[in-house]
Amino acid sequence: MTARIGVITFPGSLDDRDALRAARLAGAEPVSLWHGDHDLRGVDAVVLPGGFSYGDYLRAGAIASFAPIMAEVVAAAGAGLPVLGICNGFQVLCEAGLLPGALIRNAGLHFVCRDQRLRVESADTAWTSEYAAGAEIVVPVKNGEGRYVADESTLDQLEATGRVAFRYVGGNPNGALRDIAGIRNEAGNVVGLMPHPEHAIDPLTGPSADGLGMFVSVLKSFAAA
Amino acid sequence: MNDGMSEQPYAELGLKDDEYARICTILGRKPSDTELAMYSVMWSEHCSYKSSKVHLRQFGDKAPETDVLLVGMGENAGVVDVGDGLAVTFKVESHNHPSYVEPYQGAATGVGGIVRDILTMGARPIAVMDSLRFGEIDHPDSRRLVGGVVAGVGGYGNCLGLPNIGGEVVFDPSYAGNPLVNALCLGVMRHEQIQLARAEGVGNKVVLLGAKTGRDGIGGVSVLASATFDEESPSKRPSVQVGDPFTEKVVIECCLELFERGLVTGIQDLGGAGLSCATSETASHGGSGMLVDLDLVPLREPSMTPVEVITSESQERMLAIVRPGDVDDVLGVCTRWGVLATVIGEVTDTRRLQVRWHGEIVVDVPPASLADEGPVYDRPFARPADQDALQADTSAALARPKTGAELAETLLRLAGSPNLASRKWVTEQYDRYVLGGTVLAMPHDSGVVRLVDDSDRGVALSLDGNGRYARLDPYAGAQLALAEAYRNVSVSGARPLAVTNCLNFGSPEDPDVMWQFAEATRGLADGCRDLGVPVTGGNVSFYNQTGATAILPTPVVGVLGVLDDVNLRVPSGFVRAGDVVMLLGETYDEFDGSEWAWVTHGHLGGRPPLPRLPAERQLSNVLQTAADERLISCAHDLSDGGLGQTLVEAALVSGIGVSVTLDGDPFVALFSESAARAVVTCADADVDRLLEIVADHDVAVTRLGRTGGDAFVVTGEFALPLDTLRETHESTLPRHLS
Amino acid sequence: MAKVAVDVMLKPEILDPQGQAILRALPGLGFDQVTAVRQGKHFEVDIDAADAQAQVEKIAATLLANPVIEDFAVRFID
Amino acid sequence: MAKVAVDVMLKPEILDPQGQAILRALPGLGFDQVTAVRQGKHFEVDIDAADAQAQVEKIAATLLANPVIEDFAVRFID
Ligand SMILES: Nc1ncnc2c1ncn2[C@@H]1O[C@H](COP(=O)(O)OP(=O)(O)O)[C@@H](O)[C@H]1O
Ligand SMILES: [Mg+2]
Repeated sequence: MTARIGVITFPGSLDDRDALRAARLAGAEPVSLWHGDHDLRGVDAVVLPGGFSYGDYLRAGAIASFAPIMAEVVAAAGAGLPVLGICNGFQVLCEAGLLPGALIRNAGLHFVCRDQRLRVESADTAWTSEYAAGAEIVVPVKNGEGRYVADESTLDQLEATGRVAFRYVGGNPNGALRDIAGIRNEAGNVVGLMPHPEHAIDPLTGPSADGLGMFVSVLKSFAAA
Repeated sequence: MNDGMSEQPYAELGLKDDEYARICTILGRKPSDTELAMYSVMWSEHCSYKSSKVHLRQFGDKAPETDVLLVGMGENAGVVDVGDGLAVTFKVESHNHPSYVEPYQGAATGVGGIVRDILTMGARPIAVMDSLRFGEIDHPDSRRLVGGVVAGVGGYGNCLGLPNIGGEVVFDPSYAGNPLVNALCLGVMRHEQIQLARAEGVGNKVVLLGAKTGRDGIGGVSVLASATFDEESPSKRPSVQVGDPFTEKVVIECCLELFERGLVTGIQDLGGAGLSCATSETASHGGSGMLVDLDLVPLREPSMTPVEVITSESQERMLAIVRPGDVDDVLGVCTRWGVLATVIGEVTDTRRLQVRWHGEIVVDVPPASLADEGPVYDRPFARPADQDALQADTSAALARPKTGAELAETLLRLAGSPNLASRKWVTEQYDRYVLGGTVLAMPHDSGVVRLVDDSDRGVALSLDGNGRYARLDPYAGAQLALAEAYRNVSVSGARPLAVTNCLNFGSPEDPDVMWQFAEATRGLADGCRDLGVPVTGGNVSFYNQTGATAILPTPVVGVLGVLDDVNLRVPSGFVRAGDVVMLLGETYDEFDGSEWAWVTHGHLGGRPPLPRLPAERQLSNVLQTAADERLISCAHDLSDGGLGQTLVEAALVSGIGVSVTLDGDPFVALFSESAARAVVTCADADVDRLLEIVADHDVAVTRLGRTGGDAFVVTGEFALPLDTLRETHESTLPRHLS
Repeated sequence: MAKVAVDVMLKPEILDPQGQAILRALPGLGFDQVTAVRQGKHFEVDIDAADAQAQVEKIAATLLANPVIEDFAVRFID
Repeated sequence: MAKVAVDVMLKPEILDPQGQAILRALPGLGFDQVTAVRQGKHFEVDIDAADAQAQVEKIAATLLANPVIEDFAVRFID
């Protein structure tokens, strides 16, 4: 049976259709999920897509983290469901407390959209098993509030426990501490990152197809399970 | 009804004596205060096109035969058939004056406004572009204006989830007190999804969707964009409109769902003149009447007067016409999206637009008198007294670089000059990836997007203008802008189909400016006829002047082309070393109005390069055929800065150098701005077939050299390392604007 | 040295989308007695001048607030 | 009805590039006695509750500020 990957649409989500397309291209059945429902429709994995949920007013991801569906996401993540937060989705995961730290205004104060080199630091998560640890990939980054911050002890702990998932290489676009582009939870089922793997699934429309691996990874994790 | 027995303040509202008299004749009485306010905004230059109408007619009269136009000029935006049952709509519009007052919000609401125009046609907006002009880059106000405008364009477009796929940034002293902010939006729909702005069907309900109405931009269009902007008169300053892209995003999704489910019979966005415009236009075009109850309009501030409510330009609002039986479904869809929706009136058989306030009819007018029968002026125009002297002052006497070192120095200086330097500082602030359909965007010559997921069909778009050329000869200048956009679309491999334009000029009350306008429109209309691409819509912005000094006349032209298969798109940068580099088209000694004359001598005089429209068509045919046959690996048009700049840009895209050998005068070869030229690269194996195509179309071709290495080499003249070029090219904007 | 706070708010007649978004979110979080929210900026300025208040007023008017759409208030913290 | 102000500031240990940018711009405008600027958010909340202060404290802690990176202060305006 085809695995089902759900993508949540919040009001103001923008890259939801892109995430659905990436899931489909990877071989999954894409499923649209609605912020206002208390229902994950039995999907095998959930993506919180990029965008400006609620306009990113107040703080990026803050209002969305209280959406009805987030209660379900939090519970399911605790039970091991693979959850991926991309950009705004990463911000929502941090605001919801599923991942530590926060994402704040870029150090350069501008929105930055560029093709970004990343190093895969953790290849043993539900979303990164397709990559070799240390592999470099090129994926678009585009955000105005993408600077990852956390207090020193949290950062040290992330490093010590191998929970930095992706790091910027060849230039840090937003001043993120320790060049952190993405992190994971301890179990490895929850991953959040600022860059956009769903925009790197076809060299025709993106800088590479390097991002598809994240969606393929999660499919393989079901097969293995 | 208050029929105003006392003198009415029509002059303060911008109405002339005879215009006021006409209103009285139409109504058979004096207008009420509310009616007067409505006529004042609807008959303003901005809304009525009263000074430009007689000239704009040529776009229709001279339009080339075409069967691709599904909706022509006159609607919110034209609709073009691109095949496979798909249609696109696109339009460019100005938000110049508001952007000077509040750069961020002015630019942001400019994007918001044009996006609603596209949505109104029934289309899903899928991309935006922006054409920007400012004073000198080192002007003390530039950082505020450029920074604010770029952040505003990005802030709104990014939050709306529309990729920004191209545009322009130009610096010239004439725009210092009058920046130009022109925004374009592209939308896609299936043929059967076209919506029209009509109120039809007696008893149908009028539903206002989106943001609450506040005191934003009251009198904005009539006052701000329809008179010379004068910093000294703050009383003329209307309150600024603040954009709410989040609300616009949910309004878009909500409207698209309403269209999809067939729940609206007509729709119109609220832009300039707010409800005055939306109600009168839909009623007029539907040949019906309408009764609107202003008390039902949701307000941000309860104390608003009827005049304020009906002229407010609050953003993010749409007016939908809905069958009574569908009202509940419409409100349900709106609730799901969190969009406020209110029935505020209904379609009637009176053929009158009637507005009720506190139970009293305060407006009772024929809708067409507001929407379509405003005043029309054939304003006097005359060739400016200094035009001959300007044209006589050619660039012939300017000192030219002679040695290889001087040529290299000139090339470097141009590559780092404000108008030719890398736009990355700007374009990095725009999301070009969202929606996943962007095939080409900056730094390529045109933006290319795939239209829908299940088809490889795409469109290419370019937006170009050159105020200096237009100053020297507005007729030729408009054609050169058209030709450049046409060429940019062609180098990507697309077939040019249709045109939009934004005409930015000074005061129409100045005969010199009016002459520029008349010549530019004539040139553009003739050019579109000759290139076989119809104008589908556009926008006019007058009164762009500070005191008596007008901006350079600036027609900005957008050309849209279609690619049957986006996989065949041709990028503007070199893609591999070892390709043969060829120049298509003929080079003449044409330097008047050039970037070289401006950057190295501060000179503007003479006559611009000759528009060579037949040659543009042939060049375009060569490029399309070569793209279809997958012969060329890269194609880049030649425009500002000439061949030198084109090779620099093509090389820097992916850091592949180039070596060329130039025949004749290397200065002319490198820096002339002759039109109808492009550089292409191809593999050795494809050269013969390419030459055949070129010969078939009677286009001149010159073999220049090869790609490769890490420098820009001109045999016998100079070798410039790409690193040096990149540093020079990319540091200019950040240095001045960060 | 003085520490001066500057609060910059959109003028009352200007749309405040951020405040609106917060207001709409509150009932869902169980706060239903809030009738209005407006969001502005808060600056804290350390300044070493005898006429600190006057200087900060000027800074607020030139740089921190855009008088076309915003009002500001200046207040000593200590 | 009470009007309550909430000021939200980044914690002192978090870099505030907005404040830094303002600080850097000031000398050029002739203000050279400013030694530090920090930028935060200012909210004005109208609330119809007997325990207005307590409610707003809760709103600030739940929604207006993110405790991971921000501190807040609540104060009655009238
Ligand atoms: N304001 C802008 N917004 C978006 N893209 C822009 C803007 N200005 C320039 N660009 C993009 O930067 C690239 C270089 O611009 P330019 O040199 O003006 O192009 P050209 O000379 O080919 O018209 C193009 O891809 C253009 O679309
Ligand atoms: Mg070009």
